[in-house]
Amino acid sequence: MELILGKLDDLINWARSGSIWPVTFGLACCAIEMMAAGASRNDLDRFGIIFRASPRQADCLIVAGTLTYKMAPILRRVYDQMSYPRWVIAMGSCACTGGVFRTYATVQGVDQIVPVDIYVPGCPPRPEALIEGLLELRKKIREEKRNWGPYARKEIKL
Amino acid sequence: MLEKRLSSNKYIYYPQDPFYSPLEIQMGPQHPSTHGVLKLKLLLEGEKIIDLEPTIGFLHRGIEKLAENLNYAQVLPLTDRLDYISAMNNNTGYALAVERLLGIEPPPRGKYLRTLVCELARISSHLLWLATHALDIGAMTVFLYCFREREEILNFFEKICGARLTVSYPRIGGVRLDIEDQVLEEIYNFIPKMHEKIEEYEGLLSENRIWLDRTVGVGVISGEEALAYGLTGPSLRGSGIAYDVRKHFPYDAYSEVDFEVPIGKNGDTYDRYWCRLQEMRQSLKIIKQCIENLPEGPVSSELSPDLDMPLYKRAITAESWGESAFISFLTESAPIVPKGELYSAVEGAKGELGFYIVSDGSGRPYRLHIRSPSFIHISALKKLSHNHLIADLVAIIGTLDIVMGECDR
Amino acid sequence: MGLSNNSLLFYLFITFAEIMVVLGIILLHAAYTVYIERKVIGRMQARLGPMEVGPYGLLQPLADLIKLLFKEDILPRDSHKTLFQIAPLVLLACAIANLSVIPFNPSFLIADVNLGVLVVLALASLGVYGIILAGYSSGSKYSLLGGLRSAAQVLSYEIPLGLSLAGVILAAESFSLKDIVEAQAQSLLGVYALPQFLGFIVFLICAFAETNRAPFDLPEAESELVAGYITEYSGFRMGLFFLAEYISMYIMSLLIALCYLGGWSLPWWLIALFPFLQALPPTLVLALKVYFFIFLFIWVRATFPRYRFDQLMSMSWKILLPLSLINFMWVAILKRGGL
Amino acid sequence: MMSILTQNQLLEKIQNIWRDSISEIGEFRGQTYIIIINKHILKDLVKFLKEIGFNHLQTLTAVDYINLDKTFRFEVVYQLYSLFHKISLRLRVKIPENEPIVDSITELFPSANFLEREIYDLFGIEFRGHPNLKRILLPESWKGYPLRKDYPLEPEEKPEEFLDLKALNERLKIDGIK
Amino acid sequence: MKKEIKYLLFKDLIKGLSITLKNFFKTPVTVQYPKEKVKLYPSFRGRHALVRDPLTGDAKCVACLKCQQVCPSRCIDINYTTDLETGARKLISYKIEALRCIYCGYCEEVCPVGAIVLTEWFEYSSRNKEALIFDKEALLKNWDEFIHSYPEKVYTNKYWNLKGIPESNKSALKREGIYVKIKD
Repeated sequence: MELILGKLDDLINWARSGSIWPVTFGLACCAIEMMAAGASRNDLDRFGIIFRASPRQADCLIVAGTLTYKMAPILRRVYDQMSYPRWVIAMGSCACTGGVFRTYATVQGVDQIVPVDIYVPGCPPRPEALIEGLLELRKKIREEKRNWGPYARKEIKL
Repeated sequence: MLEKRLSSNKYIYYPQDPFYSPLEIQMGPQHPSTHGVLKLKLLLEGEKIIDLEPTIGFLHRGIEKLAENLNYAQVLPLTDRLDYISAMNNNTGYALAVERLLGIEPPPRGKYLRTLVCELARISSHLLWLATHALDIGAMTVFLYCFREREEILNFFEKICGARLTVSYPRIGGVRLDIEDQVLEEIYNFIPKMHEKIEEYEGLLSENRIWLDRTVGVGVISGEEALAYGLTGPSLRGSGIAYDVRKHFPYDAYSEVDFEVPIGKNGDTYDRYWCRLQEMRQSLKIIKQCIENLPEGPVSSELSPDLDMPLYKRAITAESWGESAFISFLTESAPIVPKGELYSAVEGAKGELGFYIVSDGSGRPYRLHIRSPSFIHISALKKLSHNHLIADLVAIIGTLDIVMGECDR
Repeated sequence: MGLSNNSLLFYLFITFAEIMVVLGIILLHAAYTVYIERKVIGRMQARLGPMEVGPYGLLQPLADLIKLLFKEDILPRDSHKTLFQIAPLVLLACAIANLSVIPFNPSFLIADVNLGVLVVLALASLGVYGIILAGYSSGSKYSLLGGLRSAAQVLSYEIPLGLSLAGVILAAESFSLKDIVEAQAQSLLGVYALPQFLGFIVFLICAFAETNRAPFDLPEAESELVAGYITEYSGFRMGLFFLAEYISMYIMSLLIALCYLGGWSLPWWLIALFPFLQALPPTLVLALKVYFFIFLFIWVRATFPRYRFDQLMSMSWKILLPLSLINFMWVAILKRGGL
Repeated sequence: MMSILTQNQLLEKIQNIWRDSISEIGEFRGQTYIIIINKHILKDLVKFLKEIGFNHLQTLTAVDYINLDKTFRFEVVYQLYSLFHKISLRLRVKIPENEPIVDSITELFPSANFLEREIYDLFGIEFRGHPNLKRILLPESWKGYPLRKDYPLEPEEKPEEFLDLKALNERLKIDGIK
Repeated sequence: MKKEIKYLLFKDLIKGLSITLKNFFKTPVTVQYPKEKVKLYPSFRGRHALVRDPLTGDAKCVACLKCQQVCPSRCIDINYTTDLETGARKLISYKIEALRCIYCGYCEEVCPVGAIVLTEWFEYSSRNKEALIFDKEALLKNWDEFIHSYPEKVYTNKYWNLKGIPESNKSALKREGIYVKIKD
């Protein structure tokens, strides 16, 4: 039994890791490198990664750029709109810690408001670094267990 | 009147039709075609826009306040993050402002190199504009073609200074380091290739009937109005006014190179598109001249204080991290910054990029104001998109070439 | 009694088997068209397309499918729950039902109705309900706009589409697709695309619009309406929309191939030029024609910008409709002349 | 058509009309500035300048001189340029702390619309006659004016909305919900 | 008239289609990143490292704090002790918060002895934040990792010895040029 479930785990994780659809959530400079990662030279499509405009259809949220207090509720809303299972990549210094912008307006790290899976350093990280982060996410997805789909989401009680 | 209606969130129903109510749509900040984090509140009648209110500030990072707490050299990397698509222009603009404040001037080689990289950055910025503009209108292939060439320019940047976007290459008093001859040669060989590629984009778009249908007569603004609304750069020149900071207030090597300022006629989206394409050609021309006439010598002024700006003890409000750093190290030999204030502008890729610096004589700017073209262009959005359809709005946002990092600062 | 019962059972079994075969083939095709599209567009854009999932990315559609199956199916709070759930099924059912009247070779046809063309047209209009329902029930303004756009678009392109097909029907004197192909093979030029060139072009443009493909992909125009009527859909229901889109792409290609390019038959002059072509099996001939049009769909998507909504409508009513009428009259004249 | 003015002619003209309201006409690094103490003349002056051909408002900003100038805390700066005369001119309007109000020039230069809102947002200087004066860069619920010198770079208190989100995130993290 | 004929013949559309078709048969420009290594140009500003002095085996840093001062994002934290007799400083800890860094390269530029370097290494994304706060040991390890695959015998960084900058603007060591000998 364990063996079969394990195999099923492998299959689902393989499928998930093979088609990570990030939502286009470009905020600042890193968004340009994110676009460059999707463009001809680096071509995220090779890994089955295509950008979806609607968060409902996305698996992964790449926070690319500085998050400000004004934008924070929107980030959380986009994250809440995403369907389960979902992952978050914090791309670049600003998203990870706030970077150089230690000011009144900037959130010091997106992990304060959404759980972050992968931190990609760089300012901005070059497209290959983002790809490396996505591959790291792929590894992480493949290590998951019994995280099956539609019914695995726990009810959020507020 | 209309603004009141928007802010009160209650529609005034037209008396003649009791069932009439315009549709209100929040477009953005997370929307694929708002170029970042612009939010537009639209009031639609069918698909026609009857009112529009832009909300900005989602990327307001407080650069101006932060600059007051850093010294002149440390502000330079912040300017990279303004208009992150053409960071070279921002760096140059800021460096130029501080140079004018200090009364120093870079050596000729430094000037030429700055001009060279600025024009490369302008091309890369226009390529990104064309890419996103075409993608908004639905031509997805142009997007990828433009990025293909942009990658090459970014490679040049990487070879020159080791970073792709946030370069910090132009410095107060010149540039950071000299360029290698091999890289110069590569850039020189890139010029004819780039000309060919521009032809390719034109082949895909300029004559295409769908492109013409989508851009001609969309977002028309006359020259006088454009000036009053503060449009600058290619957005203004599309309306037929040849205002270019490179010609009106020449800086760096622009007075020594020969180039034309392309202007449009009708002031619509197509003319602005045409102007930018021509500008790319002109930029290539400038680059060619810069490489051919590049003088020898140092690239940075000897008087340049650069990283050895006098540092005074800074007030620390952050956590204790790095507190020991601020034991002050005063370099006695560094030139003293004069008191005064000045406004200095450069022709950024988007328009006139100005820096207003107030100096109180210390090593830090007392006040740094950045006149960002995108910020002012957004205020013209309402005027441009009145009575157009949503699809046109997307084209108009594209044609203004907005970068939110610069807009919100 | 027993005999007739048996034959009925046998008939049902055969039909069921046929349906399964057709469905299987078409679903597989539709899934792999996504892959082909990504590959072809990738090459046109100087990149590679899927490479890493399976050899040359061949398992990509499978991975997408499994992932979507195990994804959460969100019911938005503001949506009309029932309609929201059935909308993709309506669209998909309408798309698949089309296949029942389409002949794949001279002998294989699930339901040989003699009004085949009309069934296809009717089902295509019915499919709009799926889109409108999806747009309306989502409770999102973007979806609503997408749904409305799509409804208006499909309805107004239905008319030139039907009218240009009327030319074909007039020339073949039959509503059955099988008869059209046969009549076409015996006609003077072997294909209707040549004498009815105008109708062919109109039909082609309408086919792009009917399937909501670029340059008429307004309902899901990413840069304007996020994802149009599928904005609020997640998980497998979104996959169903995709499937329906690609199946309808196949159906349109099949229709063009059958009605204008002679279906599984090749024109006599082509065979006269290249006699070896006669050896090709009929299904393959049809498939090649269909693949050409699929390629065209993808090619056009990679090349052209998107039309604006009002331009799209005016094109339908002001250009395509008169043209299809002219075509119809032209066919009538030809028919009168005995050609 | 008007004849092209030189800078001196222009300054003379201005001085003749508004002699009392102008405290200083100076130059720094080749840039001319006019310091105005009587803020009420501003709109007339800008109107006059626009009529004689200053058609490009390069920038509009404010400075907080709390450390340097005790009587007039703020200064609103107008940088104008004439494409016709090819002269640029800077107007520096002194504004006291107790009455941070100045006339809006949005009617004359629509481009001032956002710039004035920005100053209102970051400095708290009000513009009389502005069509839509509200915060632009910061959220509407923001307290304080960040670019004033007495506003810290990193204030201790964070916006309430953000704190709510943070608390929510913490809670979900404890529950193990992603 | 000519224009209209062109319009009716779909010449513009055919031109566009031919361009995309032409590109269909060209080789793609894609670099298959994890399989093919990307070519990084010298002095790319990537992961931080402290140069291990081949003579002493320790960091070259002299705790002058210049990097800490000049860092715009204040991501460097240095602790040191001063020898009371000689006045020489000794490094106790050196910490860089890599996620705070903006990779401007000021630190390597300002360092008088060429002790800190931003290596050409960009693959270091992590699942937790703590792993990306580099202390002295981690920074020295970064250097070892980087230099292990470095092809040449002598390492020098563009920013240690800025080309084209007037000599008077450089520190004494930098005028002579700083390099690290890796292999014999």
